[in-house]
Amino acid sequence: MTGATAVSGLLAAEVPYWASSIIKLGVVALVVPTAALILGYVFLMKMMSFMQSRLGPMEAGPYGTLQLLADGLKFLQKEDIFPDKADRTVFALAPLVVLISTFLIYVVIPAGPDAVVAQLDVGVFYALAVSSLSVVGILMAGWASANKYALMGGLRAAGQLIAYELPLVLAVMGVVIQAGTLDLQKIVSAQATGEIFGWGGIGNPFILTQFAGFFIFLVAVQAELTQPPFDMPVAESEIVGGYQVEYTGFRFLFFFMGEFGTAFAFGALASVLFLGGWALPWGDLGHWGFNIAGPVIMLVKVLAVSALIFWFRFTYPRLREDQLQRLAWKFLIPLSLVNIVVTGVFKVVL
Amino acid sequence: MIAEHVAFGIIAAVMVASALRVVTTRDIVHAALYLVIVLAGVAALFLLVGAEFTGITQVLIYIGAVIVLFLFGIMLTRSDFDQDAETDHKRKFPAVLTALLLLAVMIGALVDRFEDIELDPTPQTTAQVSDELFSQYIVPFEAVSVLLLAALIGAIVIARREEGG
Amino acid sequence: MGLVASGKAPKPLTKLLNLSRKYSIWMYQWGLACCAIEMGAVIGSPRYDVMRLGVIPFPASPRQADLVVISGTVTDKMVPSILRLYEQMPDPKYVISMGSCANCGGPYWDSYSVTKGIDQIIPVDVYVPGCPPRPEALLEGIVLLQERIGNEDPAVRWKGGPIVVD
Amino acid sequence: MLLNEMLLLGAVLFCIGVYGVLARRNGVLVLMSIELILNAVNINLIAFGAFHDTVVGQIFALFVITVAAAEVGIGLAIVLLLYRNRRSIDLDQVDLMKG
Amino acid sequence: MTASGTDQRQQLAYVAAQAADARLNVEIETEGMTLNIGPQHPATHGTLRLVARLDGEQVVEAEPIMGYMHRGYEKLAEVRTYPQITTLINRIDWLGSFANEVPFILAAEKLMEVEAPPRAQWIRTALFELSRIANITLFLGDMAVQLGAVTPVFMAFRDREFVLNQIEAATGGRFHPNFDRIGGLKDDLPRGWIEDTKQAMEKMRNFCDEFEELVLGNEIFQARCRGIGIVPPEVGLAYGLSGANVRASGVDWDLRRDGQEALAYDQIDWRVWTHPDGDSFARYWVRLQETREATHMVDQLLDGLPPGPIMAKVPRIIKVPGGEAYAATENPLGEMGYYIVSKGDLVPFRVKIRSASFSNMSITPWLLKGVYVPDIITILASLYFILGDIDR
Amino acid sequence: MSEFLRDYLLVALFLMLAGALVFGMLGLGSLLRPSRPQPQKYITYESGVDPVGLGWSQSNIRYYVFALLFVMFDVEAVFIFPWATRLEAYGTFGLVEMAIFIFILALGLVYAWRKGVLRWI
Amino acid sequence: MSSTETGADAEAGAQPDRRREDWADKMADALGEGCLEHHIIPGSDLWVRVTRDSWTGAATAARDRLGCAFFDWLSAIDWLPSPYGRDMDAQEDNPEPRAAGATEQGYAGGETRFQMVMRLYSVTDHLGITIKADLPDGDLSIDTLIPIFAGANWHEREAWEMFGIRFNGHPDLRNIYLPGEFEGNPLRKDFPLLARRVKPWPGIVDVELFPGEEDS
Amino acid sequence: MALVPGLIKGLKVTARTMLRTLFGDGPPVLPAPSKHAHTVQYPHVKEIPADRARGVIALHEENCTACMLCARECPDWCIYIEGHKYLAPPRREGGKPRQKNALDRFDIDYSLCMYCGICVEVCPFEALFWSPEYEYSEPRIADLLHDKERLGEWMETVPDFEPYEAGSQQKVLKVPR
Ligand code: SF4
Ligand code: SF4
Ligand code: SF4
Repeated sequence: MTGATAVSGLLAAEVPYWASSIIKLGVVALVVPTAALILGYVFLMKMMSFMQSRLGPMEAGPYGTLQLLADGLKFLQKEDIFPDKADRTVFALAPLVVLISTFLIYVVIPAGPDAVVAQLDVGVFYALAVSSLSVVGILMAGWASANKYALMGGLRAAGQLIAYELPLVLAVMGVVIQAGTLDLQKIVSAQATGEIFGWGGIGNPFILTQFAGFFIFLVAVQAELTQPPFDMPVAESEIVGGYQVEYTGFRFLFFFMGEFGTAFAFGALASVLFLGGWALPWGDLGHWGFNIAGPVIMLVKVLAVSALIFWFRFTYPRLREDQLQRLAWKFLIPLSLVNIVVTGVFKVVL
Repeated sequence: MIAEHVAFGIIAAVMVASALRVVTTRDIVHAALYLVIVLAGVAALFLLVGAEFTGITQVLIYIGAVIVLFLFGIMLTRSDFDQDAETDHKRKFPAVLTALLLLAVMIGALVDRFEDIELDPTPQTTAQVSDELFSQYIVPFEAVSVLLLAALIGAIVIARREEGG
Repeated sequence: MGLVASGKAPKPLTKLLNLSRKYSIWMYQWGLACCAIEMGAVIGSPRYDVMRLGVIPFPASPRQADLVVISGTVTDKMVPSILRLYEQMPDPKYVISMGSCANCGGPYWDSYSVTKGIDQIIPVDVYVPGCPPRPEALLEGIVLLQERIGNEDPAVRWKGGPIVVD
Repeated sequence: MLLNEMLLLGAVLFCIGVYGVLARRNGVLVLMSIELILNAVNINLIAFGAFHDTVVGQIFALFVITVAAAEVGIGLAIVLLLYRNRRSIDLDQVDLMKG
Repeated sequence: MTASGTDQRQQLAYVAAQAADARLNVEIETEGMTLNIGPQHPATHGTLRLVARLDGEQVVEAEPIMGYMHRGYEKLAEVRTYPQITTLINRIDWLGSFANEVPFILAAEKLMEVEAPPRAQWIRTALFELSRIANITLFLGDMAVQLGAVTPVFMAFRDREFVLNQIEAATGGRFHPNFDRIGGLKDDLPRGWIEDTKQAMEKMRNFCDEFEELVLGNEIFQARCRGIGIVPPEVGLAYGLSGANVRASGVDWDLRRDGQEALAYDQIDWRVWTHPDGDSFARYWVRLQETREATHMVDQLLDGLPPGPIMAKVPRIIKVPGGEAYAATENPLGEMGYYIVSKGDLVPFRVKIRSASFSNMSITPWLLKGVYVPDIITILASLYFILGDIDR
Repeated sequence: MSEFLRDYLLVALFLMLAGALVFGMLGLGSLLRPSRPQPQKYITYESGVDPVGLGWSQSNIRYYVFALLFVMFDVEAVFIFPWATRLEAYGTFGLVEMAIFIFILALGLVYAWRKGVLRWI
Repeated sequence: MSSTETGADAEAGAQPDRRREDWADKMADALGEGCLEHHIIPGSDLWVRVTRDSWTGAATAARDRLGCAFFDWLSAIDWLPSPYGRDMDAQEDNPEPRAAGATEQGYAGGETRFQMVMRLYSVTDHLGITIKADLPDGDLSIDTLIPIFAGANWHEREAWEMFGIRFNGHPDLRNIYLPGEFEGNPLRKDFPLLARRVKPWPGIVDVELFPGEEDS
Repeated sequence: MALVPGLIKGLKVTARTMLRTLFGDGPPVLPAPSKHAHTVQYPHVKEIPADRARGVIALHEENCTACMLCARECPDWCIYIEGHKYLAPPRREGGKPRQKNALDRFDIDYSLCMYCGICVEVCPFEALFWSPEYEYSEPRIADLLHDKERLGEWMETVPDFEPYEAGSQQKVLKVPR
């Protein structure tokens, strides 16, 4: 709707379209790497270390907070290697495709009544569609490296991503039925103002009524992100890092950023769809104050969801390829189909 | 309106160039990737004329799924990373001729007929699409499911046969 | 191209670059013999936890590694692989030779199948003595390496020689 | 946009697709060319839909996309089958197609 | 070393590498896809190389290529005196180092017809079990990490440190103690050691419990391991599998109980664990139980430690009388034995080292036929080998 | 330009942003990073030995079958989305329509299941 | 042999070892002429020497008649006294390398330079047996044991590499440890360790007599 | 797959470890810095290894008679000793001058040493001792050859021998200072 006024609400002044666009671009250009940094630091470095009763980075900056910055700067200085046999163009573009996929998801994620880049009518649908772009990037990387491990990893990754794309899409359907819209902002407000069987004390965060959906979504996200227990595409003990095997320096870091950026984006998507997004069930949703409080609320929720994702990651061994597909096709997809029908019935009957 | 025309021009140019590369490049993977560009261009065009839902569908189905299918197909049928098999017929002249003739005919038929009609890019919402689909086109809709089922079974049968053999 | 390689980079920039390399050393996880287990302890044992120092043992492929610790006996059969591993790592790259075996052949100095010292094949930046070196000894080696990285001259390093401290 | 611009673009894509179908002898590439053709058709559908200000264009495009997906699925399965049996997806060598 | 010198040597080594690879590749060039796993591969604990011919993700044929860690122990033993050999063989199975010395010393004692005093025997046995714990703990973590779980291996390393501390406090070496002597031990235990060791054993028992929850009970872990890599008992024995690998196939055989070597095992109360399944899970399970059993054994050994000297009377310069002797013990990896041929010299005439992993691994080509790529890892990890123990 | 298109213009801008980030970073890196060609550096990494047996096995048809299943269901999902937004309006009739649709496609899943193509091995 | 041993072995230590003698008899029975000699150390071990031709027969007999299902190991011994003096620490070569005939063999005798040794074990009786066979000097070959014990495969490859002994019928007799271009058989006594001969022994510079033998 | 119980237990274990690392067994108070991890933060805090740890060999030069025993028994041949004989003044008035050895060079090559301790054990004059020090990495391999001054410096770090566990009949020796 009012993409142009996104920031104006915040500043309580009319901001021209081009200015708001630039601000948004700037914000997101910062948010994606920052999100990757935060997740990487908080979870990959610190939470993992704590779970293993150690400390994680301590030397670079206080408590190692600058570790990932150092990593980034270090990777900038690494030599850029194209293997002889690699398909150079495709090899170079693959990380770009993955990164594009990540960036595009952020376009629709709302963090406040006006703090959204573009409020699309088909929000969820769009988010799911662009998130599926990364498959192409991964297949490109796997193919262009001209390396067996990479190709195997690429194929595995693609097979896995598409297998779990479906549960992801279908799990969202329950929310869409309940909210009756694809627009993420409306989904947020539907949750804030909703009622559970006539009781609206805490609104209706869909995690309560759509628990099956949330569960499927979470599992699917775990797989989409190729996190353990679904990390066969990058299994180092089997295929030494899979499609990333030939990537050096910053190109590698782009995959890394893509992975964690997407993790953050999916965490945000999950909190918008199931946890009520930026809103609180009390208070005036249109109030501009939510433009400031919203991002904070979102951040807390996203971190909670990511904590869950990474908790699984550090606890479980990985499944085998066939078990993974079996889980998707024989359990998650039927379950989500049933969930759709049941939700539909409730929606129509109630 | 100007901006839209410019956007259209850019998209169209990129699309045509990519489409040409699709049919001329010797590397199949490259062809598939050029196809991605064409498909993305199509999606952009859809958005440009306000067909939002179809545009996104184009991305989801074509780029996210069909292309993956293509890439799988390619990777499963190429035995080597740097093998360069012949992809084209030896003599392409008849093909060029046919295509050009067809183009001439169509241009002749279309250009004058719809001159200077400005398209109205009012967005058509998903709800509209849905309402139309579930009222007027309910029978084709159900037919689609049967079609998909048939395709599924057909493909599985074919794939299975091959596995046994 | 090659602002740093040509040596024209301003001093503060090189300092910053050195700092980042110092605190971000991705270590290829690969062990050879007994010493590898002590290296494993350095990586894996919470008591030592090398990640604290910014030495991150993630990469499974040499393409993303900065440091390789040659930890253990190097046999003649292994030499080609080690050489290739080293060459496949992108510059700038560092090598720590850990344990008597890698330093000099160690207990197998007279064996018919053991290479007498990894420095015959690749340039080594730090030698850690011991058989096996205690994990702390390796940590000390890493700290020493970090110190030297912090003070090195990238322009020289970019050409591939061992660390030169100015 | 002008309607005829859209239609022209569709026509060009269509012809490129036709050329691909005729000139290529690699099974997968032929399928890709068919995709081009179908997309050209979709462009026309959408353009006319916008012209008449109706969503029917979109609905037909959706159906076409569906059919295209099914077609690719089956087509590629056949190509794979060919490959399995003959170690090649060169359509010239497929006697089967020549009758 | 000058840079140009390095470059030259690099050139030479490079040429040699090319030649070696070319030769090897001719040897194993096959149709279909050939996958190299190792020698630089995180899955192979170092430097085993596995060449697997694949059909899709299925293994048609897999062959381990060894020798990347071959250090020529048997030859070196022919030019080293007995004390020098004792310290050298620490490094065969580098995780269970003290356990390497024991069978060698026992074989030499057999030839010299001396016997260590009881206190020495008991301490030997206790240290033997400590090395077993130190060794298998790492296996428990490592197999989990091979299957993709990162956390267990850290816990394994964490708790293993307690055991290593004790080994170091007693022998002076974390890995390579060189503590056993013909006729006894190098030194007695330092004061307070027994108390600390018992605490460490308590921690290890905690560790075992934690692992039963974290790894063994995990459904994903079970799904990955159950039914994978089944070794039938007859096949296992014919391939020379020993230790937990055959006990997991239901063979009730443990050299600690059934062997004839003079150690204190018959004076304490313990049991041999077996599992009927013979798959990867069974092997893991048996090893976990053995670790816990070992902690109990150490406790008992320390409680019953007899007073007395720790060294029998042996000459200062050791010359072993002529003869042949074979002594084997149940090492963490399986049966490890030394066959010593002596001619009465300062150095043995021939030492044949029977190492467990060598035989344990020889079953892999048989076992890997027809499995899927991810299962290669499970099977290799569950067979548990140490490169030094294979290649020697 | 309409609001609608402006939103999508933003999408396009983001696309470029990603590109700018990638190329910017790589450009910056090229100022800093060394380049030191060595003969073995560009050989494909394969566990430290020469790559052997170039043939990539083509037999892994299972990937394809799963991809195919995915495409079919993805198309299905596309049709469910508009329906889901408007279910309230359609009521029971819409519910039945969709139930049939899902049921028919589920038949496909069942067929695949029964035929054993969902078994990886 | 040791007081801590249990049961049958401890008793057997004092008197002739019935069980091992029984085993030796069974082997002799099964192989007939092929069984040359045996040697028993009561309570400790049993050696049986067979002819080269009965090598596989001995393995089969041990497996089937004695119940030795466990293949322990297989190797060889080179009985040639090292031509490098007492050991390789010696700085000069042995002035007169002794003739092959002058070598002294170990338990259960032997005549030739190379002797095969194999050890089998019974996991039910908990007894082991060491079987030896001599290889004629001119023809270092013997039948493979793979059909009987599949595990012999690698052991035989090792023996081939280390001693140069050929195993008839072995499917895949290649180097197992050393790189392909390696020359020589390291475990033969006449294989020199070059590093030891090149590096001067640091203990050679004698500045003082041994402690305790101090001259006044 | 029978889901759930095992998976949940696993989660419990990791969560417990994390909490314990952060807060020890006490209440969860933030900020909870590094106190409860098992980590010893090496360059800042240094653990003292066990007294018997074999870190580096120290030479008590006064005791060494250059008898070469250690150099001979060393399996790695990594001890290099040179000495010369000289006549020391007689111990008692009017006695004959005694022949003694002076130590010119005593080097241990730590890049080769396998830390077996044989030299320490065989030395009949108690001139060699183990010190648990371990921090002597070098960027140049030649610097790993410690000469007798450097070896002598290590003497300060040699700990006293520990008493033995009850039931032992060993005698506790003394370190010469
Ligand atoms: S230096 Fe010692 S501990 Fe290290 S690998 Fe060599 S023998 Fe093993
Ligand atoms: S510790 Fe062993 S290797 Fe080192 S100098 Fe002493 S005797 Fe030689
Ligand atoms: S250190 Fe001891 S053994 Fe070595 S030369 Fe000196 S006195 Fe002799």
